[in-house]
Amino acid sequence: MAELTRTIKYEADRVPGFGREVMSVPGCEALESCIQCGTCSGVCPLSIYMDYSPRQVMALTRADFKNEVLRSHTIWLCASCYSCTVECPRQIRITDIMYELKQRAIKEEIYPKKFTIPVLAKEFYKMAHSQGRVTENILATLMFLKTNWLAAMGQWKLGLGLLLRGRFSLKMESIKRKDELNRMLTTVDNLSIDSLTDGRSAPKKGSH
Amino acid sequence: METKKQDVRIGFYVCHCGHNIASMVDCPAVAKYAEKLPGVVLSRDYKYMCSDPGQELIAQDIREHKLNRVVVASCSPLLHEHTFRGATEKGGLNPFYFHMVNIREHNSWVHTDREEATAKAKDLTRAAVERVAHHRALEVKKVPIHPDVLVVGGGIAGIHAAMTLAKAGKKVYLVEREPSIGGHMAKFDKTFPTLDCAACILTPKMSEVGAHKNITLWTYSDVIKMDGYVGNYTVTVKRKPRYINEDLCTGCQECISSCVFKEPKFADEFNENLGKRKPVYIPFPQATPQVVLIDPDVCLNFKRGVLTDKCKKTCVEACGEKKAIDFKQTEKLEEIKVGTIIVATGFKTFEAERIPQYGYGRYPNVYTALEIERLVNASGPTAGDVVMRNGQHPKSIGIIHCVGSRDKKTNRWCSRVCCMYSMKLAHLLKEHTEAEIYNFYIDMRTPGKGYEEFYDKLLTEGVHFVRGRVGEVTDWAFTPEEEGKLVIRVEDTLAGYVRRIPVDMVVLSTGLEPHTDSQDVRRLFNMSCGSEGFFLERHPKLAPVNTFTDGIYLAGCCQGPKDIPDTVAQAGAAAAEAMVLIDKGFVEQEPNTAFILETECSGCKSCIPLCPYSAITFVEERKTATINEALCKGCGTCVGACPSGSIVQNLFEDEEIFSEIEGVLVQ
Amino acid sequence: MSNEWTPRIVAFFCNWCTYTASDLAGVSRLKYPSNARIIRVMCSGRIDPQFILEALAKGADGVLIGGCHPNDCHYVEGNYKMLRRFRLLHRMLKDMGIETERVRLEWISAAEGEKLKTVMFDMVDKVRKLGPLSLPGKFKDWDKEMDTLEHAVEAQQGREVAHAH
Amino acid sequence: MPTKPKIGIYWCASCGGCEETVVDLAEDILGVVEKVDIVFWPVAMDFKKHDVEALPDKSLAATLLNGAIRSSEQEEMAHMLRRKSQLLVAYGSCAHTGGIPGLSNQFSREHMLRYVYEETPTISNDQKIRPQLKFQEQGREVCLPELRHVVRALDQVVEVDYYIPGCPPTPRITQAALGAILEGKLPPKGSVLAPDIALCNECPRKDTKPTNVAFAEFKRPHQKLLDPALCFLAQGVICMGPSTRCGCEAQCTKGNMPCTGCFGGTGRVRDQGAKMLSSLCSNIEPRDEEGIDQVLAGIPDPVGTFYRYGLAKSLLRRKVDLPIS
Amino acid sequence: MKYSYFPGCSLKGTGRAYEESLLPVFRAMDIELEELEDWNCCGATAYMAVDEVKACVMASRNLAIAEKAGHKELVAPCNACYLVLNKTKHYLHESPSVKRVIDAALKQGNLTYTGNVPVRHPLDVLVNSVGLDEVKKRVKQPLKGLKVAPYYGCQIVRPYSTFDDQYNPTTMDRLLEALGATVVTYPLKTRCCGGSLTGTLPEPGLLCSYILLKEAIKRGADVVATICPLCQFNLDGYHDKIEAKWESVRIPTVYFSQLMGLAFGLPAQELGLHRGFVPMKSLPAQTVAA
Repeated sequence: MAELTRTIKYEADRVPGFGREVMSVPGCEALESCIQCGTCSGVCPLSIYMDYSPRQVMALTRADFKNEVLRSHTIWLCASCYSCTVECPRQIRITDIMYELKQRAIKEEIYPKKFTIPVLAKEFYKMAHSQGRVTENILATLMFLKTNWLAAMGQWKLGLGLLLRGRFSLKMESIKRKDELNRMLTTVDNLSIDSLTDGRSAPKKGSH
Repeated sequence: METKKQDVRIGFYVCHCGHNIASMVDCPAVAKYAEKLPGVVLSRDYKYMCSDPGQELIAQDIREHKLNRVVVASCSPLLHEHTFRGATEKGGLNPFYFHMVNIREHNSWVHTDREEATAKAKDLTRAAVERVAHHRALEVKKVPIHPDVLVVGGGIAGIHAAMTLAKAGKKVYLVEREPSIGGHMAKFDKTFPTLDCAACILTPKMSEVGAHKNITLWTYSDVIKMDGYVGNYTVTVKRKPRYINEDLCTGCQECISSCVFKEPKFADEFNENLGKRKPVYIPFPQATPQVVLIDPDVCLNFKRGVLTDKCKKTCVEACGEKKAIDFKQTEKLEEIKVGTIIVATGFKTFEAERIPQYGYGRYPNVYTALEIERLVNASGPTAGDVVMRNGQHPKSIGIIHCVGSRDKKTNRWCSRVCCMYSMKLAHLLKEHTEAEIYNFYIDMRTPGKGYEEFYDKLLTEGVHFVRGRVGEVTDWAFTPEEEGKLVIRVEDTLAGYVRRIPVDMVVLSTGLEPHTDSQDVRRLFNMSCGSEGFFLERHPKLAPVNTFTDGIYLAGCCQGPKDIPDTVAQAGAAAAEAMVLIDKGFVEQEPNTAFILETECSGCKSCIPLCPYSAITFVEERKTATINEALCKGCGTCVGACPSGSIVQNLFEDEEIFSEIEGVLVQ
Repeated sequence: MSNEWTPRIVAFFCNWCTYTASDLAGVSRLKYPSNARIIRVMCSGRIDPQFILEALAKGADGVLIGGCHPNDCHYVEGNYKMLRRFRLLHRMLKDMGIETERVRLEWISAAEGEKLKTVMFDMVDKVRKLGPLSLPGKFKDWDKEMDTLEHAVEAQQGREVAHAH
Repeated sequence: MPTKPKIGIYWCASCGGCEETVVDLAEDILGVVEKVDIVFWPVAMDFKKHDVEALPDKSLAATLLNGAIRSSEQEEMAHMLRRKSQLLVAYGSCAHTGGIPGLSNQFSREHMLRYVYEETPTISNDQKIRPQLKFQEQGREVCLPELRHVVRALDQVVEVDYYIPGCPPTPRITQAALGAILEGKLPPKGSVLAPDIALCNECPRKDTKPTNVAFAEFKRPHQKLLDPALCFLAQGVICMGPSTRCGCEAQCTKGNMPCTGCFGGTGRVRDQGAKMLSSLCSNIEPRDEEGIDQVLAGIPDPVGTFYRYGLAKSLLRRKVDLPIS
Repeated sequence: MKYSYFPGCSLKGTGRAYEESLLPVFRAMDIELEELEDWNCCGATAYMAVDEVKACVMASRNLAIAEKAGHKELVAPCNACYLVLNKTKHYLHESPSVKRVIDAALKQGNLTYTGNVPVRHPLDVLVNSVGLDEVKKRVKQPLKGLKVAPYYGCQIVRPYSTFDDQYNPTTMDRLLEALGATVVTYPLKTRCCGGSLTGTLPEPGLLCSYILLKEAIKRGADVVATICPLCQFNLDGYHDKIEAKWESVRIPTVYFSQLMGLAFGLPAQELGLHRGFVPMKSLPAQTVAA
């Protein structure tokens, strides 16, 4: 039997300013006007498995419950199908907020253990960086080895199937001018986007 | 009397308006600053200038300090100019020796830096002081009010306004676009929260209107033109042909029963197309006037609206001696003169198709609320039997609130009545079907006498309430019990679970929005619209039924969504406002008209084509232009365009404006 | 209030639409810069190009004109008259070396408090970027070239006076 | 026998047309001459500057000064004549409102010097020699007056008592003015000695102007065969008459030429050009911007059209972004 | 007509069949697709989760190269690429600051992106630019009697719905009808297929695919038509796992371009049809024969 856990929240559980911070990211401002109607959860095909519904994630974010949000499965279950974003009656760009939360979770290294998505994301990121292109099955293999090789075993059948059907590339795809791409990406690290954000002409992520 | 600029004696007053102004503008500093301005002999700051003592202060100072000009810096002139002109007059001065400075709406309320706001107040004060020195004594013009009233729209708002006026002995023209008055209310079954039957309370009023000697009722008619000004409007009404002579038709409906179409087979608008009617028809049993009409689009005697005379015309036989049927009838234009106008053109309901994920139009068993009103109505297409398009009776029903309300992608406003009518329908459907009923709401809004109690009642009637905006309505089943049903996917935000709820019937509580042609109506009557497209009242609190055009008033949902009690109250208010003018008999008009300096005018005629009211004419004998003061509305366009500066607009003379410009700029 | 230069803008608003819109902005407590000084006229049709030039000549850095939207003029078509004058005036100002952004015509209805706010922000922004126009100052500078002579003349006068004695 | 009042007539930046008018008084000039004593009139008589300087201040009853002020010498003369005269009269458009020379307020001094001394097609000046303020010649130093950056009307330099408008003023208003001066029957100081009504008042075409003019296009006089009797505006040709003082006996319109506005605006307007622009534009037919602009394309040079004589005295005075050094 | 062509990583790997069918079909339509020189990963979904701005930089490199290539439009067959490229264009337009970062980055590669290379999906190009009449002209073997469930996936219409309705798109429906096929009413047209989850959190991901396939079969479809390599992979690649978890929903999932190829009479194997896990046995005889 599961041991009981405290569910009440004290002020100390909050990380004051977290909500503001997220809502100040261009494109996420609209969260301020959320009326908790639940449309996002209502249309979300993945809400089936979520610990917190998207609506709750919005509420928790606004209320500064940083740890709860960044640890939630929800942000990783988001397959970014954008249903919530287009249906939200307050035109909150929920998908973009989910991205923002994912990025923070990865930065702060606080995501649910045994969750392979962040790993995939990182591997994807690395490979795209170094090769300029992504070779899916190599990526997948890498990921499974990094997480649990058992799962990788579970995948052998699929891999084989792909191989038989010529869909399994053994050679690593890559671009010619890797250095060029690399220079480009490293410039970004040197320029902080925020330092460039200027007052009212700030980036409006998909505000349309 | 004319005062030369050197001997003007100006009294200046700056109002704190409690903290409204004082909190952002340093009023004493402004008063101190004004003291030194040319012509100012007295300068005060005061807590509430518009209060009686405030006004008295002005009057007193005029007498004691021999003031001959007054400037008040406070709120918007649109709000209190009248008040202070009164005070000026009370002090024995011509009221137009007064000028007002707007340092609240245009300053303290919109700025955040006290120093800047104060500096701005000083500039505006200086400008007003310079300007007022040029003011002249003017006479207020009195315009007589034509005692007749036009009421546009025959819904409950129009009906009530018209009746109120008629009872008070005023002559009223009531113009309705549809063949019968009654509007949306006539379609309702019961009314919340009392659940008394809409027809039972509306029908008597309708027939009263039809019968009243003071009311000229023109249904199936549109207002197409309005000219003139407050007290003297000339209105043109187009009366569409109903191919029936209204005076001869007795409403016996013999023609209908004897129509060559034995069975009704054409979509019946009144029943939201759920029922059928014949080409010759009466919209609904209690229709007022009790006069049938013929639909030329489907009547065999016409082809695509054009008379062919191909039909046996059994209706004409049936009508017999009455000879009420007139296939040659054409549209008629009526011109009427009225002094005031009440606009009560109502609303339209949101088209549910605009939210495709709710499936209206794709799934037959998805209905709009208005359709349900007809479906549960004893005199409706099914005589009150709630049977779905698939012929079955629903065992479970989902009512979705806020369809086309509180949604930035469609209409951002709350339609105010949906929560209540949804619960009303829930109650009625329960009564009629014994089905399981779910209400899906974002927030339950029941602000009104007896409304919350009604909510209580529903909760105890076993109706389910799920707090959550429905994501989608689909017809694909995932579990066995969903097979063949409509599935509502929604987060039950209170239980904290996303749910899939299978139902037989879905009801969409569509919101209220302005008529598609509201913009034309607005132009027709020279009104303004809010961003949503509802007609704009002159002041949200203090002038809720007035418009920016004098003598034109608003009643009912054309001004914004509201329930029946509020509509009726507003209609009464509009009627009262109209009567104020009628019984007073005249309006005082701002003397801001323009006049020609006839000895200076060279007769170049440039101004003549500019006047939209043809107030300017050319006097052959004198070879100069002249302005008919009665027709001039004081826009000043001719003044701005006179190439030799020979036209003057009272209250807005060139010198007055120049000195204002200089005033705001030259420190 | 900081002492650094900030634009001075004279605004001519029609009574029925734009003036009312700014009242609405007030009632709705919208916040916008305090640079504009609003002068009320009954209709944008009343706005005489002389007013605009006078405002600039007397030290305005920008002039904002507000009227009802096309088709919505309370006086049927005063706003068109203004629009027509504005089109040519704009060209003329350009020929006279005045940036056209300094004189701006906006249709703002009685309901558009929000629009008024945005326009105010934008106008102040644009004019601030352009910098001061300050014609009164320019007029003074232009006339400086006459000082030299005037001094000379005064001197001479002085001499002559001396003579007389 | 009492001495006759002394009169001076002087010209600054002008074409000489104004002197012509005085001459055009023809035999009437004798009438004038026997009433007054012209002591200074460089065009006609051999008086020198020092002759006038020698006279005590205010010893001239009146001086008619024509021409705009655009050089240091003209400034100096203006000051001097102001001192010597009881009445200083700005005579003709240039003195009154800057006149044609005022149009050069659209250009910088450098621009004009370059054009006149270097770029004019008819000039050959390879060394690009420009007039010098001082230069030596046979051991003598010769000075030239300095050209100002800004062209000014007379009253922008010295105080003026009266104005006689026109390019040039007609003999009739000149005579009337002189008469008034001699008889001391003068209106308040600062007046323009011409009727304060617009030209249409005395234009023979007045009656042919319809009351419903709506301009669909503007044509310039050379683009169109002008109807000798019909109001020019009715023909779509810009005529400044409606915004211009009368008193010229409508000589231009009688000569089948539209008024170009030399008499200046009426006493009730601050900016003749702006007023004319306002009235013309208000009466344009189209309501949409493109349509409007299309019609206005017929006025390629608004400044030159509306401020032909009045730019120096207009509200803006001069192209505002021009240098002054 | 000539378009720049951005295959995206999948079309070189698991989605090979898509490219194999798309190119001949476009050839048949007389449209030239010129593959983008040295194109790189678009920066899609998984990448975005790590660094959105960098994702935009990767996308804009492709846009810049396309602009250099000088063809007026860029065709991207993968929904994810299509979305990211458009999203980037959107940011570039909406946000000066993002633009500045991207411009700075592009400069490092001596690249510039001045403005507008429209990014379009082949489906959009074929139906809205070329037109169905042109398609009909080329149909040799109409897909008579073939019942198809049109599956669009999510990222093609959302969030920047450019060429079709966000909830109920019909472009592919009309195309399939033009090919002579019967389109079944399929309410899940734009419901998510599970995207990258299938690989990372199998159950939720697979459930998404399972629902889609189950419903397609219920609606009587012989085949599901997709327009995105990831969707195709999810719907086609996991039948064993789905069967293990729930039930067998074996129905072939093919690319719309493959169906076009068949209708145009191109040989099945040259359209990569052999690469599918579930073969199109349910196809009417004459068409496979081709």
